[in-house]
Formats: sequence, C-alpha cells, structure tokens
Amino acid sequence: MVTEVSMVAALNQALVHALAEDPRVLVFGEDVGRAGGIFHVTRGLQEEFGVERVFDTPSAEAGIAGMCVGLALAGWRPVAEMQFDGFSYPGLDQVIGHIAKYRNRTRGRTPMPITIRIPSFGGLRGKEHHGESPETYYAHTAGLKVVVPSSPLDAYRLLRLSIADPDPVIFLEPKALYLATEDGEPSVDGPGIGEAQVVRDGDLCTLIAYGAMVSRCVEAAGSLASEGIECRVLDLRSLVPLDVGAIVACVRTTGRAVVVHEAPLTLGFGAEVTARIMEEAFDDLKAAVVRVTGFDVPYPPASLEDAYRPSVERIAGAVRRTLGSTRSLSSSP
Amino acid sequence: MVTEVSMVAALNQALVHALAEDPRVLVFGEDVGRAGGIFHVTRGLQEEFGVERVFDTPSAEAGIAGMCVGLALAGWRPVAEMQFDGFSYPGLDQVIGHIAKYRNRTRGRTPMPITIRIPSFGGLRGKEHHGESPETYYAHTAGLKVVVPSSPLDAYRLLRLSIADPDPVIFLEPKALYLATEDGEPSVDGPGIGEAQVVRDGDLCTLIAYGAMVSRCVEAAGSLASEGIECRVLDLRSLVPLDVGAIVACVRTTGRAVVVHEAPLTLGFGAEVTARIMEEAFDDLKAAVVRVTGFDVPYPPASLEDAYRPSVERIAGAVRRTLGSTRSLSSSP
Amino acid sequence: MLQLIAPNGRPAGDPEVGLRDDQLRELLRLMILARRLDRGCMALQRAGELTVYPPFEGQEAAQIGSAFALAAEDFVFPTFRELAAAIARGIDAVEYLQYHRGTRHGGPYDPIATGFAPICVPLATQLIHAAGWAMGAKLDGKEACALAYFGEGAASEGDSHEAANIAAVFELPVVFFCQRNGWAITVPLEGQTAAPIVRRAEGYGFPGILVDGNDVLAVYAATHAAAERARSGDGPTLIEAVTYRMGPHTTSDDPSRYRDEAEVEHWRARDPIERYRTFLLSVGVVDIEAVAGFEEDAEERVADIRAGIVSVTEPPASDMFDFAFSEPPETLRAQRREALGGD
Amino acid sequence: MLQLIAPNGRPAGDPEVGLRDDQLRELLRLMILARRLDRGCMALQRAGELTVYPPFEGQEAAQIGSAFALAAEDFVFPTFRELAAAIARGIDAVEYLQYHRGTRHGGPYDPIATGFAPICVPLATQLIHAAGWAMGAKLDGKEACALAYFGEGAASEGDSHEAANIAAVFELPVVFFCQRNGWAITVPLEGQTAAPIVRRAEGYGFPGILVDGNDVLAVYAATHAAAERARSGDGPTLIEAVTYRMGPHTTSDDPSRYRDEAEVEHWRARDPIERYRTFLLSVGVVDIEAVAGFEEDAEERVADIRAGIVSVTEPPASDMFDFAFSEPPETLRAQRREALGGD
Ligand SMILES: Cc1ncc(C[n+]2csc(CCOP(=O)(O)OP(=O)(O)O)c2C)c(N)n1
Ligand SMILES: Cc1ncc(C[n+]2csc(CCOP(=O)(O)OP(=O)(O)O)c2C)c(N)n1
Ligand SMILES: [Mg+2]
Ligand SMILES: [Mg+2]
Repeated sequence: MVTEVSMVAALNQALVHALAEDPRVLVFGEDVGRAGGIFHVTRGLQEEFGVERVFDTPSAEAGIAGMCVGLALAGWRPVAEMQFDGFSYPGLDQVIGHIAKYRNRTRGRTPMPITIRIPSFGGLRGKEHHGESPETYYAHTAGLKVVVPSSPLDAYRLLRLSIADPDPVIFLEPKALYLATEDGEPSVDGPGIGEAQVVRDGDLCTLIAYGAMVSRCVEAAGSLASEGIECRVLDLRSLVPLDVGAIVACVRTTGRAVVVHEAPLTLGFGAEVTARIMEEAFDDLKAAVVRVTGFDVPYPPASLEDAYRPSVERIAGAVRRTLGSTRSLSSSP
Repeated sequence: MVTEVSMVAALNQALVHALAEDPRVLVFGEDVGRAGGIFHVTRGLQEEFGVERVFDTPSAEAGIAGMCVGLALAGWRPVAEMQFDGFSYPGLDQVIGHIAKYRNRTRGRTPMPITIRIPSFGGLRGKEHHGESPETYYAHTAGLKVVVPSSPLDAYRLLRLSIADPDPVIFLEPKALYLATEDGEPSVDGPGIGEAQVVRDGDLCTLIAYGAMVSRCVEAAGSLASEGIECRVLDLRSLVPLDVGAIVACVRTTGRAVVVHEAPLTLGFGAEVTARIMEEAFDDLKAAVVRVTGFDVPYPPASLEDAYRPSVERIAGAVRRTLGSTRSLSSSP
Repeated sequence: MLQLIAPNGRPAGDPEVGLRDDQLRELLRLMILARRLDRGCMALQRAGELTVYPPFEGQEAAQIGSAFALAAEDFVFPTFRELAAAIARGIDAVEYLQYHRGTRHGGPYDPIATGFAPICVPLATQLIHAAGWAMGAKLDGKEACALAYFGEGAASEGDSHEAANIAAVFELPVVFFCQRNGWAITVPLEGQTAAPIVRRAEGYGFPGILVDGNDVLAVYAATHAAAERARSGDGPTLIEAVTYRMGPHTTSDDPSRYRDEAEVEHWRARDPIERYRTFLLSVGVVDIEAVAGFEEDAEERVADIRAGIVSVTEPPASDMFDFAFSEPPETLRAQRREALGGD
Repeated sequence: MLQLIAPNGRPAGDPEVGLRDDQLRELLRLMILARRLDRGCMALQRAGELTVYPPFEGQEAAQIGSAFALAAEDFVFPTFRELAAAIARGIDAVEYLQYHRGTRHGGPYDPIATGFAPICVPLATQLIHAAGWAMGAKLDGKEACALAYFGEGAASEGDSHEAANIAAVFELPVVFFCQRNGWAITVPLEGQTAAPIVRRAEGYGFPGILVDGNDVLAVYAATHAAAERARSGDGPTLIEAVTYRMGPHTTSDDPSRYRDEAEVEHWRARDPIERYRTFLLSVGVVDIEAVAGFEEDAEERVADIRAGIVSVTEPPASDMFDFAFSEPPETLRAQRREALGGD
C-alpha cells in the first residue's frame, strides 16, 4: 500500500531522520521550535529531540546565519531556517561574506556543512516580502550550493543530501507546493545535488524550470500535446551546481528551449540557463531560447499575483513562438 | 588649454556641483566628512558645505541605507557612500526591501531620489571583501537603476545624472580607475542613464563591457587590430536600464560578441547580456556569444588578482574563438 | 513602571495629564472604535474579504495613547499591527485595509499627507527610516518628531540597534515606541531578550520610560513628554509599553499551539478599555449614555468601513508596471506590452 | 574604570592578580615582542613586502592582557588588528602575516588547532560567530569560552547587537572584548556612540567591565574574571578596554588629516609597555638585564619573522579553485581548466 506524503510532511521527515542519524545536526530559526514552524515543517521536532537541538532564536537573521558559522567551527551541522524569502535579506551579509567564503578562506580547514532553509517564491497570496524569489542572490554568490525541490519526495531527498553535504547549501522551499502530495516512500536514493531530471519527454521543445514552475511546465506541455506539440520538461532541481550536461543533452534533441521562473527577468536564473545554452548548444538551436518569467517590478499584492507569475498560457505561448520562428537561412555564413 | 581630470577629481566635482546647485542634496557615509573619504572623493566637501550637509555616519551600513529612505520621505536628496563593495552587503536588506520598493509601494507618492555610491571591483590588490563585484545583487533587484562609469568625464556625467534622477541609483565606482585621467571639461551633456556608448568601432566582433573592463577591451581590440581583426567596443555605462537597442545594433553588424566583466561567471551580468542577444539578435549571430569573466570562486588574495580578473589575453583569445567557430550549416533547418 | 490608572480603574498616582475633558472622551471613543474595527476585520478575514489580518486587541491604549500625543507635523513609522494608531491619526480605514485585502501594498493612503509611513513588515527596518526622517526634519529646523512603533521581537534585529545608536549620536527627534505585547509570533518575551527592552536606552545615552501599556493616560503622558523632548532638540527617547496581544499573531496563527489560556485570562482582567471606561465614569467625564453613544457610533463606522472595503475591486494589472519607476525603462515597457498588450 | 597600575607605573589598587612571577615577566616579554613586531611590519610594508598593514601600537596591553587570560580550549575571534593577541596565543607570525602579504586570505594559520579564528574584516560579524561557537561549546558541555575582539566602530553595526542579545538570551560563554582605541579610521569615538560602550551590557542583562586598556594587569584581571564566569555557565560579559591607536588606521592612512598630534602625545605618556616595565622593575620582578634580554630576543624573533615572510612566494593560481568547495562542481572544474589547462 503506497503512502501519500505532502511536501511539508516530507521535509519534516527529512529533518527527523537527519536529527536521528547525526547527533551533530541542529535545527533552529524563528518559531521553528516551540510551535514547530509557521508552516509546520519543524512540527514535533523539539518534543522529539529536545530544546538543545531544536530551538527558537530571537528575530535576528544575521544572527541566525552568523551562528551557523560559529556552530560549524565548533563541529556542529546547523540546519537553519529563514522564515520567509523576503526576510532572508538581513542574513545576506553573513551568507555572502562568511558562509560562502569561510572554507575557501582557510584553504579547506574550516568546512561549513550548513543548510539554510528558506520558504520561497509566490503563490500563497501573501503580503509584501512574502513572495520573493531570492535564488539569484544566492546562486551568484560563489561558494554556495542552491537547490529547489519540485515535489515532496524530491524535497525529502534534496534536504537529506543538503544536510549531509560538506558545503553550505541554500535550500529554497516552494511555499506554493507545501501542501502538494505525492505517493511513495521518501528515500535518499535517486538523483543527487547537481543533477537535473527530465520529468516529461518530448522532442519539439525543452521546458526548463525548477520548484513550483515545473508542474506548470508539465501542465503547459500537456495542453500543447493536445495540439500535437510534444515538449520535454527538465527539472533543474539544483541551480548550483548546474547540470549543464543535462540541459545541453535536451536542447540537442529538441533544438528549442523555454526557461521559466517566477523571479524578475533581469538576471533571473533564466539568463544563466540561456547563456549556457548559447555557449554549449548554439549549433543545435533551431530557434532562440525564450524566457518566461516574473516582471522587472517588485512582487505585486495578492490580487495581482496571478498576473505576475508565469501562467500555463504564457508558457504555452512561448513554446508556440519558438516553433513559429525557425532560424532564418540568411544567418548562415 | 585642456584640463586633465582624474576620476576621483571628476567625482568630487560632481558632488560639489550637485551640493551647490541643489540645497536638498546631502552627502554622507563612513569617513566621507571630516577626512574627505578613504579615496578623497568627498575631500573638501564638509569644509565647503558644512557638517549638516556632508557628514560622517557611525559604521552602520543598514543605517546608512535606511536613513536614505527617511531622508527622502522628508524631502531630501541623499547621496550616500558604502565604503567598499564588500561592505555594502549589510545594507542590502534596506536596499532590496525598501529603497527599491518604496515608490512602488505607495503608487508613486513617495519618490526615492537616492544615490548610493559604492567603490567597487578589483584591481587595487586589496584585502578580502575589498575587490567584490556586487552589480548582480543590485541589477536583479527590481526598482533600482545601476550605473558604472568607465572614464573620469563619464563618471562626472553619470554621477550628476544619478543624483538628479527621481529614482534610486546604485552608482558603482571602479576603484581601479580612480586615478585614471582624461582631458576635458566635466559636463552633464552627453549620453544619459540607460544609454550605452560605442567607444571603438570595428565590424568583426563586438566587445561588451562596463567600468574598468572597457579599457581592457579597447586594449584587446588594439592588439587584435594588429592581426587585422577589427573589434567594436560597447561601453554599457548603465546596467539598469539596459540599452538593449545599442547591443542589438552592434551585434547586427558584427554577428559576434564577447561580454566581459570581473564578477563571477554564474549570473554575472554577462548572462543577461547574452540572453538579450539570444532574444533580440539570434538570427544575426554568426557565432555563440562568449563570456569572459571572473571565476565562480571568492575573490582571491592580492597576489592572484591578476589571474582572476579578465586579462587582455583572455579577451583577445575569446574573440579569436568566436571568429574560429562559425555557425555550422548542419544546424540550419 | 509609569501607571496613572490602576487595572481596576481607580487612579494610581495623579491622572492629570493636561487633557481637556473632550480629549479624554475622544481617547475612549477611539479605543472603542478601534476594538470594534479590529473585531470587524477578523470577521472580514473569515468571510474571505481580507487575505490575512494581524489583530491588535489588547493594545488599544498603547497605540491610541501614543498616537494621540503627536502633532500634525510629526511622522509615524508603523509596523503591520498599528491600525488603531492609524485611525487615531485620521487615516482612512478603507484605504488602509486595502493592504490586508491584498489589493495594495504597504502605503495605500498618502504617507506624506497623513504623516503616517507605509505599513512596514520587515522587522525594525522602519526604526532607521524614522531616524532618517528625524534628521531631515532637524535639518529643516522643524519642530517635529518621528515616532516609530516596534515590538520586542523587532528589538532583536540589528536594525533596531543601528537606528537607536544613530538617533543618539545625532541627537535626533525620535520616539522609539516598543509595544511589548509578550509575544513575537510563537516566541515569548524571554526568547527575545534577557532584560527589559527599556534598559537599552541608557546604553545609547538617552532616556527610557517603562509604562503600563494598558493605561491610556500613562501612555499618553509618556509619549507626550518624549515627543516634547524630541521636538525641543534634546534627542530620542525609548518607551517600553507593557501590553499584551490578546488575539493570534495573525488570522493564520493559532495561539493555542504555544500559549496558555490562563495567561490570556490574566491579561483579560487588565483590559485597557474597561479600565479607562471605569475611570472616566468614576470621575464623571463620561456617563453611561455617552459610552453607549460611542459604541453605536463605532458600530456604524465599522459597518461603513466594511461596506467600503468589500466593494474594493481587484486593481488592474497595469498597476504592477506603472509605479516601480518614475519613467518605466524601455525593457520594462516591453514587458508591460507583453503582459497587457498596447502601451 | 578598573586600573591596577597607574600610568606612572605605581600600583593603583591591589596589583595582585594571581599570576606567578614568570607569568608576569612573560606578559612584558610578549608586549615588547609585539611592539617590535608591529614596527617591523610597518617597515616591511614600506619596503613593499606587505600590501597593507593595520598597526596596533598602543594596544599591546589590551590585546596581550586579554589573550593571556584565556585557556587552550577557549576560542578567539579577532578583527584585522589582533596580531599581538595572535602571538600571545602562539600563532605563527609568518603564517599570520601571509594575509597582509596578500598571498593568503584571512585564515592562513589553522584556526581550529590554534583556537584563533581567521582574520575578520567585516565589522562585528565575528561577534555572532563567537556566539555561535559558544553555543556549540555549551552544547558539548565544554568548559570553554569564546572571546571576540571588536572596536567602538564595530559596536555601531547591527551585528554587534544581535550577537550580544543572542548571547544573553542563551546565556552563552562569550567575552565581548571592545578595544576602544578612540578612532574608527577617521571617525572619533563621539561619532560612533553617545555613551560608553560598556553601558550597553546592562541593557542586554549581563555585566560590563570598564578597564584601563593600557594597564596589562587590569586587562588580564577583567578578562580572567569574565572568562571564568563564562566557563562556569553564568553567561557573557562585555569588557570595554580604554586604549588608543597610536599609529594610522592602516599603512594607507594618514592620521594628520583628521587628528591632533597633541592627542597622540597625551596617550604616548600613557604607554602600556613603559608603564608595566616601570612597575615590574619597581617591584623587582624583572631587572634591567632581563628587560634588555627581552628586547634582544624580540629583535631576533622579528628578524626571523622578516626573513620568513619575505621568502614567501606567490601562491599558484590553482589555489583559487581548489578550496571553495569540498568537491569543485564540473562547471568550476571547466573554469579551472580554462585558466590553468589540465585538470
Ligand atoms: C526581518 C523580519 N524577519 C522576520 C519576520 C517575520 N515576522 C513577522 S512578525 C514577527 C514577530 C514580530 O514580533 P514583535 O516585534 O514583538 O511584534 P508583534 O508581532 O508582537 O506585534 C516575525 C518574526 C519579519 N516580518 N521581518
Ligand atoms: C561592515 C564593514 N563596514 C565598513 C568597514 C570598513 N572599515 C574597516 S575598519 C573600520 C573602522 C573600524 O573601527 P573600530 O571598530 O573602532 O576598529 P579599529 O579600526 O579602531 O581597530 C571600517 C569602517 C568594514 N571593515 N566592515
Ligand atoms: Mg510582540
Ligand atoms: Mg577603534
């Protein structure tokens, strides 16, 4: 009999298993202890593992990030939570200035096995600062790994791998998927950090996404299939390290690609994916890669959220555009 | 008789003129008042305009950024300095959470005519945190403008325009060019914010850069010219707004492009430029755009700085690569 | 701790704070209105008319007593829980509530015209804005002060320190008003600080006042003194108003997960409105009829507000694009065209 | 202000701090060595052998008195100016100076083995690391404390507040050691704070000690007491050591731009080494010969260090790529190949 698991439950199990297997793992952040977290991801952990290993911190994000450094120096394995994307920014200085640089600074003598969980992205009709897509700030910062799960079982796997990773990992949790469910037993077996995954096959165009946008791409691919347009969907899973090989392999076959994310267009992760495709698969491109993203404006209030986040229609429309435009002969030398 | 002006002198004059012309302009930051700044950019300002309009703040970057918001609400025009790129990060939360969003939040009722000057980038054999390229953090943040001068006279012009701009501008000063000199009279006339400039003509390949990398590209273009390879060099000047039109116009003619910056490769500004070229000039490309950038590691100690920053050789090599590779016929449909 | 009215409504110390009887009545009217409005908003949220709502029940005296002590030229920097202060300040409640309806961001009303900054969510960040505004006012030679609200949770943020220290160094006209309501979402006071917040003032070199936050006259007196001090150029003051968040952190929160009903009961017995009503009745500044009038008036006002807010429709998508910059760059106009068509 | 030796070298209060004569002599030896080394580094920088150097002259007592009070299991979190503390801690000076030579980043020595964190440049950030380490040590049941150095400038940063407050809330074994040396680059004390830094301690709920930072025995006593308190589970202490930065902020700085020679002269008369030497001679713990021996010994040590550091050659470019990650991702290996060829 298969069990159905939500992303919240899967993340919770990952933390339970990590805490149980490794006595050096600590879980802390704002409201994660006593009450088990705003989204219940850390529910029950303090009861099970005690206030020493699972605790609430004062409201101080630089403090939370900076404590990770000190705890790592003392031989602990911190798993910290920033309560929301928009509230992770006060911690940026400690993350950019220290967490990302510390190991390099000491030529490997001070490993930073730190995981920072950040409920991220939009879709919950949240208030200002509650729907931000912070991935660019972290992915551009050399020394960090950045992962984004797109399903409950992958959330379990990626979180376990992130905690076990010897280097700092920024773990971005798509809030919009917290209640999404999946059938199966959570397990660490499967693709690792740095491996992308094809979640739908198709040979006309590759849709590249991560987090909550993956299911939207699958949906778009579904509706396009009814028009006879078969799209492949690639779930990046990990932005750093980036699985360039998988991206290139897909684009080689399809010759067309659409990159999708909620973050603003300018320097959103789609820019990096597009640049990689340009560099590694240029000759295989039948049409220009298209980015379907949030707009270059602050994340809007709840009632405009749907107009801001890439919709199935926008994604499908982009695919049709790439199919319409084929490389003009004029351009060949 | 032409006068020779250094970038430090040009920036200083821009501040003097702005303070003199607009009584609402204030200049503040760490060490900018009493002593006139670590790099002498604010030298003499406090003597001339008084401690009320030109003052030192405590060492508190969030405080400096946040004060800009309050001063703007009170009808002032703050020109703040973050002492170094690597020390601008404690201010990121106030910049991302408020300076970039405040005007939008109130539907235009609270303009934020703020300029934040940040001595940036490498090349001075500085200590850790003194050679960072922070442009991605700012350029990805919707609501900000981001400019980078590449010469003393343009530094004067861009700083005057930034201070006069009704919206927040992040003004990144290439430390490596502080002592660079140029002949001529500083003036605000000329290209505005959002306009790129062709600084060298050529029709085989376009070199796209900003700040200190512009002169390196010109140098590379010079040495390539001796091989009969004529390159055009485009100085972006402004990352946001980005002059996509100018980029496309150049690539239309040359069919090839190399983007150069010091920031790490992943999500460095070259990714955005490459993506824009893919989107707007795909059919005109004779070869894949190449990025010549810093590496995806923390900025190195002084003695490895030259190995990290894009060299004339690396730039020239990239151009040769783009010329070697021409779009293979196989790929045309 | 400064207290002028005991929890039972009897005078404690001298309750003469220099307010006229009509002003004393106005304080009660505003508190009754605020309470009624707060409960109305909870109902609106349950009815699906607001997205999320952070109730302030229990903090009426702290917010109204402090806001009432300010002058028109002063500037308020609120958090996300200062609706009571907002109405005391004369902010249009329907405009304000558009934030909670999800149709507008933090500053739906006009912050400059009202002297009331946009609703501010990132903890303690507004304290620095207050210092900046105060510096601007000082440079303009204005006799005005900034009052910034924050909670004991926000007091743990680095920004609260930078703001206080900057205000001290430049002797800025700021009143830092901490509503110590016992909780920061699920974290109790002792999880945020090991000492009373007010003690920090001395460390910065300016005075601190510990006040009973459920005693509206004490709050008024403390704030009035601090504001006067600020306006006359003597610099900042930190006020710690001891109060309690009777309701959930927001409508998404369930306090039973983390706190005892007993604690809530303890504070229910210290209700700020009940206390002040009893006091005013006992000294004969209001009578039962007047109070009943305030209740009815509040009932009507809230009905109007409800009618107003539910009739607010979704904003056009163009809103997203038209205010981020004074002049949208071409790259953004292109995105606008893609999203909306036209230009 | 705690003072055990007057500026003139005479006892002030009871100079008995529980140190043996050999330890008392060791303090003097270290201070003399530190001063000699500091001057040697200034010379090395002028000779082009170091990129930039931040001298600590005048702060020898503050750094050595505090570092000497620590045990091997304790952990030090320095800023960029703690070379004196580093040698007192037994750090290899040549390894340390590779940072200033520009051949290595902040942690050239082994931070874990030496209990001395990497040189930390972003102000006040290390104070939070100290709190984190202290929490780790406490969880391990270790009887050890963290000591974090910072200046009055760093005390203006939000991180200094978050660190102190977190240490207070969790009662962590941390000694926050502020060297108040009068300046933050070009900004004087009054430009950073309106009150003595030490007063902030009370606001957090832990003790503060104001100590004469040029009196090595007073600094030792204050730090020893704070460390003992921390290790025995009673939580953090803030120490404000009043001292003075005799030299420029760094070799790139020219103090004549912003401060009077008179101020420097005032402090020259309060030289920490002169004071302690006079004291030890007067109480007969050292004689002229011993002091001369320390001087010669220092001369030799510094000559060796100079020889060591000038012979340090440029690191290979591969250094850039090989330590950022435990296992460089393929995308980075590709960059390494492009830069260096091979793999
Ligand atoms: C920088 C930041 N971190 C986290 C949050 C999430 N958050 C919202 S309210 C809150 C608790 C605030 O407690 P307090 O300051 O006491 O105010 P109260 O809610 O009691 O009014 C937190 C942690 C936030 N808004 N901003
Ligand atoms: C976050 C940050 N901002 C700015 C700087 C630049 N900076 C280097 S030293 C310094 C002054 C520090 O003064 P203080 O803390 O008193 O230490 P001291 O130099 O006196 O030893 C400043 C502002 C920095 N290193 N970090
Ligand atoms: Mg609270
Ligand atoms: Mg100092």
